[in-house]
Amino acid sequence: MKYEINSADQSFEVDIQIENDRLIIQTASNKLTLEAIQIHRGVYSVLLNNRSFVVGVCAGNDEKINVNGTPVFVELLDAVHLHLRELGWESMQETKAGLVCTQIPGLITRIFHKVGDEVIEGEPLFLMEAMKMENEIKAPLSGVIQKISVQEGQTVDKGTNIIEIG
Amino acid sequence: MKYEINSADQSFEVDIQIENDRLIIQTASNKLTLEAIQIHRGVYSVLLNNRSFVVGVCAGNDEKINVNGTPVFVELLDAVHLHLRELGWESMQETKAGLVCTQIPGLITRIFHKVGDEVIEGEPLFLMEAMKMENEIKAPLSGVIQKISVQEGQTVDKGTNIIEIG
Amino acid sequence: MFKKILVANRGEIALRVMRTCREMGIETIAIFSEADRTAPHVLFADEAYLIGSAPSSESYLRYDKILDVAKIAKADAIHPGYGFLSENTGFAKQVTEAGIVFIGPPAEAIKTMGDKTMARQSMLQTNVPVVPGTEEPINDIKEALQIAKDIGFPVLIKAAGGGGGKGMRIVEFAEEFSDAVSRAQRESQSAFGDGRVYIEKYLEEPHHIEFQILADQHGNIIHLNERECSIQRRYQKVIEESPSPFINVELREKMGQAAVETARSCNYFGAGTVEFLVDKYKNFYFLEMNTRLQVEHPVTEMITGTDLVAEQVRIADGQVLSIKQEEVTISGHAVECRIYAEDAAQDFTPSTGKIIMLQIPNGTGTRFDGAIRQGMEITPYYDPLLGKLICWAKDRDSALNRSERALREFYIGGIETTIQFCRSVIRHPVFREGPYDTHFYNLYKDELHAELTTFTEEVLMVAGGTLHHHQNQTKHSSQTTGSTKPSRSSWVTSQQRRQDK
Amino acid sequence: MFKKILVANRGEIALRVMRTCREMGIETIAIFSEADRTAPHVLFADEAYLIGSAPSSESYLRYDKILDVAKIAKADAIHPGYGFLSENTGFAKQVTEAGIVFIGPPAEAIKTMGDKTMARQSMLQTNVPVVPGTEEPINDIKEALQIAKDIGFPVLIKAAGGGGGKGMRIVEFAEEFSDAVSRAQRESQSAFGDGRVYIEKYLEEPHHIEFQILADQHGNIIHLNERECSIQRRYQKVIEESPSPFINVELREKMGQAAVETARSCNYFGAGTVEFLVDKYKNFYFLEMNTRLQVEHPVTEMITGTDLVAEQVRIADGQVLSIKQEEVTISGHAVECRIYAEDAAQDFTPSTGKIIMLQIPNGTGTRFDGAIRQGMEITPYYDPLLGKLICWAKDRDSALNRSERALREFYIGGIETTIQFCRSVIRHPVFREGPYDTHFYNLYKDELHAELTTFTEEVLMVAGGTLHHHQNQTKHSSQTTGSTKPSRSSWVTSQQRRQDK
Repeated sequence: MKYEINSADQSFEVDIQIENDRLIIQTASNKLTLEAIQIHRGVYSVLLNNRSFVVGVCAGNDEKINVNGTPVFVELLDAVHLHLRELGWESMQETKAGLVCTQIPGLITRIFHKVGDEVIEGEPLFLMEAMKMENEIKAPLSGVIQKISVQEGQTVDKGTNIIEIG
Repeated sequence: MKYEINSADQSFEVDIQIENDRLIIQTASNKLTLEAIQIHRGVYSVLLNNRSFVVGVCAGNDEKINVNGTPVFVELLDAVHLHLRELGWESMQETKAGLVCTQIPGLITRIFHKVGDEVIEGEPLFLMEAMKMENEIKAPLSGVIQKISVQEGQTVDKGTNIIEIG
Repeated sequence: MFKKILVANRGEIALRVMRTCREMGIETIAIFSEADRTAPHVLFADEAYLIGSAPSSESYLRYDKILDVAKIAKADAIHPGYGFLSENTGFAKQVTEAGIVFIGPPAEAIKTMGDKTMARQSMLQTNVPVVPGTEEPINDIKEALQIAKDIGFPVLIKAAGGGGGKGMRIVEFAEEFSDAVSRAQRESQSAFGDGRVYIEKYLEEPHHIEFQILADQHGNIIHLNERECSIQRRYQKVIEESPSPFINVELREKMGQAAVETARSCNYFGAGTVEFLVDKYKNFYFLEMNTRLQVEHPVTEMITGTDLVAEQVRIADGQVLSIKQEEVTISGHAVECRIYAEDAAQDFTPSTGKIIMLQIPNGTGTRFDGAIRQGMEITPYYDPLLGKLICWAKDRDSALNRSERALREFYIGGIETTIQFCRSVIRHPVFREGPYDTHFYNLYKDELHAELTTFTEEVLMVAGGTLHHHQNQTKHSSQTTGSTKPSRSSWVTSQQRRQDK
Repeated sequence: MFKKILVANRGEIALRVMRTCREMGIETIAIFSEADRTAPHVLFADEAYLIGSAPSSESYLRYDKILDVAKIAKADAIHPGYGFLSENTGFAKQVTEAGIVFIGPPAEAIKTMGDKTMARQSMLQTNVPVVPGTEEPINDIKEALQIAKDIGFPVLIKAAGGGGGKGMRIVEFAEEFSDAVSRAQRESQSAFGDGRVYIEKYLEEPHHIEFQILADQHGNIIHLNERECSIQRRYQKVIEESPSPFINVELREKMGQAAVETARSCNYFGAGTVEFLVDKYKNFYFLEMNTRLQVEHPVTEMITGTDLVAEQVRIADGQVLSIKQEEVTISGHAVECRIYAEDAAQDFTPSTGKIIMLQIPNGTGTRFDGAIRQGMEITPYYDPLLGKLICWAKDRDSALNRSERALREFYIGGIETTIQFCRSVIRHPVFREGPYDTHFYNLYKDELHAELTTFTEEVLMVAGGTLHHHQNQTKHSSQTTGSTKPSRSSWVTSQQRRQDK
């Protein structure tokens, strides 16, 4: 089956065949054998043409793969996703990038804006205290604030929606 | 509820009351509070009157408790078991002690006896090779060999019945 | 000698102190918050007492409760570790008044040296050179701005009540000054319960070099050489080493004497650290004195063969120092990498979650002072330091090779850590070369982070292939894992990440 | 320097060797059997190749397959570790003939010294004293019995083809002799693929003391002091230390020279160990020379600051020794405890199973050379050594205190280990005192084991209470654990255990 493997500015087209714990990966220039044996939930011992790796696939974040301790960002697009992308679905999703949510639990100590404010990319949006540190969260893109879902002084969980920029 | 805690030559009568993760243990001379929080399957962080312990309860062998890394043999008899013991059930079980089984998997390299042989306690019964070592297994008690369940050269799993002495 | 010591701390330093206590035959008492019931320091200790809820202000900073425990548990002495109450004069006094030994300097020395502005004032009476700056904490913001202008921007705003980069700000322009001061005050208040901050001249191309000292209660004071601490991000140390690749024998001698003089000036006893800034012409200035054990103390232990915690305990017990200045030598080279639960690629955002897999490096010359365990939850309540990897070898090059090997071997799955960031620093040619200064991180930030986000084709095939295999497996056995959530569109997150940069 | 090294071994020693290779910038190649697909040495290596099924004879001893891998993977050199093929002349020769460097002594030296009887014959030509015994492997059992009678019982039967106590028997009476010989031959055949055994005089109150030597290919030979290895059970070392508490400076000098002379007599190069027996009058006798790295090499590394594997690699590369004899010093004291998967209370029966929880000690002066991981299965196929805990400190007393602290901190749940047994030895007053001999274990066996089976009321309450809590919990949530087997009568096992004693 055909896939596209993407990371930062690199992209490869590959063909993957599965035989039990083995994958045969055909790239433009190379044929690779990958054997992945689970050693712990979500952690694999991988041999790629006899090269040895320990690879962790995180629970909530499948695109961030831990290879020998290094976090590697990778996306794996199958035929369906590739087709959706051709139909322009990707650009539709881009507006969603204006939704700022928390990466860790913490206390919202200050919010610098109100709904309707115009913000430029990189401008501070709010302050959050976590692990004894004050973290300044910046705008991921320029736009107008559509929604603010929390108040100053509120304790929030990981993944809470805070501000939406439209 | 009343229990008897036994180990080697020691024996205590205790009364145990449970309140969630806490046990109140009343001994003849003392009232103890034990709090046990599971930190891993079968492994507990225990505070006994503020004394701190890491305690492991083995899967297949509940009487062998690992306390701060030390294997502790203990038996805990509740009212039912105490009553059964009074009825003489314990002595009935003793005949079963003549059944010799393997503690680890390995290769039976030699059997010194045949059915009907008389053996004395401590006399070698058979040789087993495991982890590159030759292990000599001795008779747990004196008696006549009733049954031999394996042959020389046979590979056996842990817990296999080898010889029964009657 | 003491029979029982209460360690008024948590995390790796609590474990570090308890290890030495146990080796000395002294029983250890842990205190813990509700969030730390099964934390490693609780599991290690002989006794453990709950003292309050998760926030430090309700537990690890509550010295009334800690003193109560000390009395109930019949502790002979209290070791404060670093952070929390370690530089709190009030605590030290109350401990002593309760008839319990405080394992640290006399309260008077903490007061003088623990307070950065008083320390500066005190040092101006000695021959030890001091960095230009305010001598009082900032009260009037306008007056402070004038002083800052007189010194000349850039200036540093620093917390009077604590160290470790918390509450610290560098200000380049006058218009940013007042906002920076108020933020530093808030952060300092939250970290140390003391919102006072002061201003200092920002030296160019400075090296942060500190000296470990030991002083007994009989007037003997020695230094145990320097630690080079110039690799910092967010004004917080990440990698330290000893000896420093920047200074030479003569400078070591001069600075060591200055460190001893500093300690003598405040009638110090116990372990302490005198921090200096050294400019590119090898002029050095007194920066501050930390009247406690430092995070990075192990590099000194490795090259001198001493156990600094054991020395602290012996000094507190009234014993004479076990070594003389002339017996202190430098054997080999040691490097410490701090492993934080932080996402280096996301500007060191703290990372919380469960450690799903843990592999700690080991072998010759490889030490890890930490407090983590597989299956453990990293909570957002405390400092994100998971532990420190300290590697020793015969020379600097071998120690760096060993650090790189050990960092590669280190595997913490489930949360983000600074392991890879430390590797990038150690592989960097300028760091390898040696005499780097405190600007290292800002100068080479982009290169360091590029290494964290650029991968070979081989690594990408491994990542992509394993992801595919994993998705395939979980698809086929959906009842075994609880996380078979419907395949979330893979590229949304990926997009978001790109825009976060 | 080599670009790639194949490590022809498994377990802790494979990991130990690979760590140093990686620090030297050399790529590592692992080989593995079907039982070891996810073993730590496979996970650590840069490359890993399957070479056969679980039994060693089908994998780790198959040197044809290992050579094939070396060629395919383009290895420049092969490190054999200890055990397996490390003292196999045929393997060393074939490696060299294939144009690959064998990291070990020349085949001729392995042949002379690796074979215990040839070694004895060869040493009779030197000034080094030798223990009386047979000079040829036993062929004729009657003739051998006569020799044994001439030497005088008790005698030792030892394997000619390997060490580590395998195939070794002590025979006290003439009537037990022939049976003991045949059992030793079988065990030796199974362990080393070589069934030859020989006889040796059994010295009274002997100390087993060995010297580490290093020799380059340019005729330089040095020794790195002794290791005291008298704590043995089943003729196998359990705890080793350096320096020895028994010998003094003069004896060290004399024995060190004898060790160097031994190495010179067979044109040795590489790392090697010359083993001696020292009687209570401090007479010493050559016992054997091990032409490879020893299990207990780390204690030497700790007190001398050398990396013996790095030295092996440099020597194999043709380099000159990096240190001279006069630069070799003794700094502090080091103790090694071997952690075996064995049930000490059941006469050291090997223990297999899954490691359900693992906590490896760490901190100042604490090193663990092992190859284990939480969740890993310990199989019955290989040596039960899980790893070695090595503790260093300034003096012997501190090193023992540190060992005791670290052993207490060590937690391996799910299998039986020798952790507690090592603790009992280290706490024993005779061991603490110092000059113990090889009879230590047999003399104090009962005391050591009593400590393993006698518990305080507090510990019994903890054990009983937690057991109760656990049973209660699993009863209430039977679907979460798979092991809610009907409560097996608690006292049957307990009975059996008592009768097993």
